[in-house]
Amino acid sequence: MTPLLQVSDLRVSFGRPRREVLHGISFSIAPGQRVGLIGESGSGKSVTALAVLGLLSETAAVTGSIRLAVPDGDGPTGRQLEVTTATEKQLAALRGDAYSMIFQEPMTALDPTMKVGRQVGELLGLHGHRIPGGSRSRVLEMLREVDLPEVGRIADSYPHQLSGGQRQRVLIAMALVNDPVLTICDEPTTALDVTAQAKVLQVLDRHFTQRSAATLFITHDLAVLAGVVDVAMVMLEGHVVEAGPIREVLADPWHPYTKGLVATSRLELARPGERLPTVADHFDRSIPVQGLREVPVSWEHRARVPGRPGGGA
Amino acid sequence: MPPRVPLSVPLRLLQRLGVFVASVVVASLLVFLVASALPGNVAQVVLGVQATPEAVARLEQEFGLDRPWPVRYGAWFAGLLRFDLGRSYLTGQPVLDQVLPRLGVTSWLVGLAMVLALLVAVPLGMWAAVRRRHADGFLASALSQVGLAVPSFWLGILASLVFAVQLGWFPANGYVPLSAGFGPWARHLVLPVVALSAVQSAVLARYVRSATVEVLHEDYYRTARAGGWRTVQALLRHGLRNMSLSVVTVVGLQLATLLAGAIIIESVFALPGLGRLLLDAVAQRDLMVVQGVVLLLVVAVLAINALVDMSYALLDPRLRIERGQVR
Amino acid sequence: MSEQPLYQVRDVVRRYGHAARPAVDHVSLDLAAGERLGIVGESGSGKSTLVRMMAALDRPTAGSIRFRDTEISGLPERRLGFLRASVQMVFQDPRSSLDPRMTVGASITEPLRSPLLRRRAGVPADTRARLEEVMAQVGLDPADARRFPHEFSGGQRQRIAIARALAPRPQVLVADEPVSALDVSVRAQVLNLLADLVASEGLTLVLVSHDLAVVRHLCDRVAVMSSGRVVETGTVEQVWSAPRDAYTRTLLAAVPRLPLP
Amino acid sequence: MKRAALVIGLVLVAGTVLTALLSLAWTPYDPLAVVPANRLMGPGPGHWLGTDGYGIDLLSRIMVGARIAVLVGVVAVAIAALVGVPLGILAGTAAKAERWPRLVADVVMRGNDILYAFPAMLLAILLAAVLGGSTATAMIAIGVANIPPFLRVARAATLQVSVSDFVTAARGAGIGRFGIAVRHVLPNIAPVVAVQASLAFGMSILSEAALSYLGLSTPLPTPTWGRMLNEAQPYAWSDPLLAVWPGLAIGLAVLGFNLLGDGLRDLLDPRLRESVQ
Repeated sequence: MTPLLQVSDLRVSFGRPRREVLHGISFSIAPGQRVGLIGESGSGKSVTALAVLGLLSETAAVTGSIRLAVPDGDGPTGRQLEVTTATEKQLAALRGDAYSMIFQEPMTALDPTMKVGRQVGELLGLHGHRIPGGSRSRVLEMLREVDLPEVGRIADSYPHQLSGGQRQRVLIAMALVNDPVLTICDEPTTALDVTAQAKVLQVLDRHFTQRSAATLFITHDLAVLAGVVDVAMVMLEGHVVEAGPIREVLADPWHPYTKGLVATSRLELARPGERLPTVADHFDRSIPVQGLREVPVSWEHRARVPGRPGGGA
Repeated sequence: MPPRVPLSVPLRLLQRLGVFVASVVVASLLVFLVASALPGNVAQVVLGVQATPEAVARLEQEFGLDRPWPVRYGAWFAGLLRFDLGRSYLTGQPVLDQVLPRLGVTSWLVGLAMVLALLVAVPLGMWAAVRRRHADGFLASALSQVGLAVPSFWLGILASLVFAVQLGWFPANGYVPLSAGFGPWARHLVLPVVALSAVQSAVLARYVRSATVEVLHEDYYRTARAGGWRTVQALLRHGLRNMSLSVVTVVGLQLATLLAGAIIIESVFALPGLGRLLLDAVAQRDLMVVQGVVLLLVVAVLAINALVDMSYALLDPRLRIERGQVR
Repeated sequence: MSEQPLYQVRDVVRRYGHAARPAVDHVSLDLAAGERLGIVGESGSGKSTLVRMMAALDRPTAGSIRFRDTEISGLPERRLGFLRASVQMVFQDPRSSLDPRMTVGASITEPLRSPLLRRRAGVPADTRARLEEVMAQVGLDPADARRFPHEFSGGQRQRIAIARALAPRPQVLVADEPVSALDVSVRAQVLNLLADLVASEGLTLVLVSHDLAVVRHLCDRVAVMSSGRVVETGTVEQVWSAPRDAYTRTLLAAVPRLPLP
Repeated sequence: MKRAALVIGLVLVAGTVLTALLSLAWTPYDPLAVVPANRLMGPGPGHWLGTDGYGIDLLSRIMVGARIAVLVGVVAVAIAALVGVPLGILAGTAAKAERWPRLVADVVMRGNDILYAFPAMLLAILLAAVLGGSTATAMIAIGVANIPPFLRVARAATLQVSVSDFVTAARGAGIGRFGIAVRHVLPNIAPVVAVQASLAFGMSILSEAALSYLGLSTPLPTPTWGRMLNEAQPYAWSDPLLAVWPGLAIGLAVLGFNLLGDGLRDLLDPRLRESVQ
């Protein structure tokens, strides 16, 4: 099957003199596949996310190739769009429709002067989807789908009247309202409290499962990733240093950085008073990072992590 | 969701109205103190150094200038409440009688210049922001940068040099009221309005540009683009209303400088407006006229700014709620 | 805790402006010298406001906070020297808690040079020697004292902030979410550092966190806060293994954990 | 491109200031000496920019005009900054306080809003009506009229700094309000104040030119750029260049200060710097 997203040798650099922040990464995402991207701040994971939908600022120089499959109303067409050379018009037609994105900061990501219901609804009209029963009913349905209470009142609220967790769920509703085949989630829960985070993760997981939708899920928190994705890439200083099924990565990390990350994420395993395991125990930062040249272009679509509801596509 | 107490819009408007009234009182006191209470004898200033003591005494008597300043201020302010700006020390004529016929000229000049400036500045500033990394956007920025550095009266002089003196398209000076016909009226106003608005458009265009650049960096703009709006669509749909808040503030604040500019442009084009009246009064040391006209202009600016603030309550939903969590 | 506690917090309320409900709502707790207390809750639970009031960086609307038997809630700034010398705070985000235009050395020694703390018994007088000492203690090169915060990584900046808190030899360290703004990869290092310092300096610790696993590691006792109130207190092990309050259980369940190996 | 603007700005500003300084020691001709035989000479080798209606060398007059422009600018910006910045810091630090400090801050800001309604032109007209036009009137009027933007900028920057944890940390370290204002707030708002000063300097040159055009500033016989424009108007038909030179001088000087201010802002704006990362 044609992958939805095919990235090869992607390099991004900024500034003058040029400073490369992404050093040639390659991966692909198949329909229904859930791919995680983990890394610390400055590792290049957000740059990757923005590059995929062509949302990097004009100052970024992008080389390599990013191909998005172009579906029509009925499904795949076999056509692909090269993002690095596409026009704004071509990209805009895919964004928010077949491909959508959720960002980290819910407090500022909504237009403060527009009621949230309208912000969700205008994306329906934008991509020309005719909704039986009108867009208002679809908006309310969508808000219900992300587990918001009193959807009528929320739809008529301005963003500042909602809590952070509620705003993030509105943003998720916006991202999912056109039933995308792939959603890029860039640290969608980092700014949220743990209970709001749990809710958001539950909503996302349910949606991906019900719709057999794919995701590229970006986070710095290994524990969050473990519950959401099938396969994962570990990024470090603009390189992918490890990739594979999430269970295998967690059970048997190969790269020293990943080993450290897994060890330090199991805070609750250390006995109180005992020294906590750190990344530095496993990984020496002074050694130059070597990236994987090629992440397996077709990851085996593996069975899901045990204990999670639903089945794969 | 934490419960919030919505503050009624009328209450907010009333509060702003109170601030406006207080501001007018303070401003009038300020004007009065500078014009009439600075050390020195008002009658002496008005009549000049050669005036005989008898003449000075007569003037003081006639206008009650021998009273202490708080009393004089009280009398003046009481008059203001009845739309009485006082009487000229020189002619004894009510100041208002001199103001009224000139109000139209200045109002047209300032109003039209502001409208023209907005019509030029908003598209120019947005263009300069969106295309800021391209040659044309840079050119638009450079243009407003140059416009900002040019004195409006110099532009007026050059414009009358070229379009009035050399080409003869428009009259170089003078004014005809609108009642004398639209054509002549407009022909007399074209050059002054253009000269006055040119600098103003440059100022506004720069604000619009930076407000637009700010929107381009906002998360909600990125959200809109990720939702499938194209650059310009996202800007118009989600940026314009957010920008309008800061731009409207600037328009209010710029009004004061626009009035100052109008005074000088009236002088360049010999328009019989308030500026002309003011400068003539300064030349003749007619303090009551100066005091009255200055206060009139200041109150106009304060009033417009009060209206701008009140319009916020309608433009920005965050202000309709008391102490929302948004900064 | 048979002795008089170090801190006595009684019925403290903090209300901001016309907010519908107080940020801190009738909270009472004791803290004994040498005790390590964790305060757990989500944003808006009032946990930060509470510790800021304990550090006299905010004032209660009502109620009493006594430190060593002195009521601190009504004291003017100039009479708080005894508290400032004894209680020091580490903030969440070292990008914000260090002045970008001040050298690291100047930031760390700021408490030593302040008019309130200078020449107070127990506060080190030799500024330079103390600077080198605390920088070494937190694992920084004293030669870096002349550099500026932006030249350091997030983890290093938090070490600088910890060094500043240690400088006046305080008895109590208040740490408000000290690792939640840091990358996961350096969190454990900073937590280990805090644990070592608390042990070696015999500090009394107040640690604020949203993650009970973090608190469990550094504290003996924990208070769980929600909507401005303390909903559960107890020893860490007891709350960790058998939470009584429904909210505590929700909170514990909500923190994602890696599947066991 | 941004650097280029900054460099051009610096060059123009340096040019203006150096010309003003040079005019104290040397001008090609006496800027006041009327030489009827030389009136209205066009630009040429003897008089680079030509002469005016009195036969006075224009270049010399423009050089002396630069002196007045710079002098008024320096004094006006100093007045505006010395009043506006401390009040702005006060209003900014007290804005989040309760009870009376908050009240003081509110009063300061209301007063500032009122002052916004008094442009330099109106203040100068008021002062000139009472005291007569002079360089001092212009300096005071322009200085006072420029207080509000300084106050506003300083307050906004202070507000931003005061919510930083490092200010709270300083309190926790036992530093008082005044110490915090001097040690933490001032250094952190200095860059925005510098930017504002540069822009205000440009504005004050424009205002001075307008005032002296109207005869409300430096009295005769000292040449100023504004007065030169006024004197050039009767010759607009026959000798338009007379009106071009002083206008160019004003334009270039103001452009210089504006470019310098913008360049500084771009250089100092942390968001522009960090957007690369």
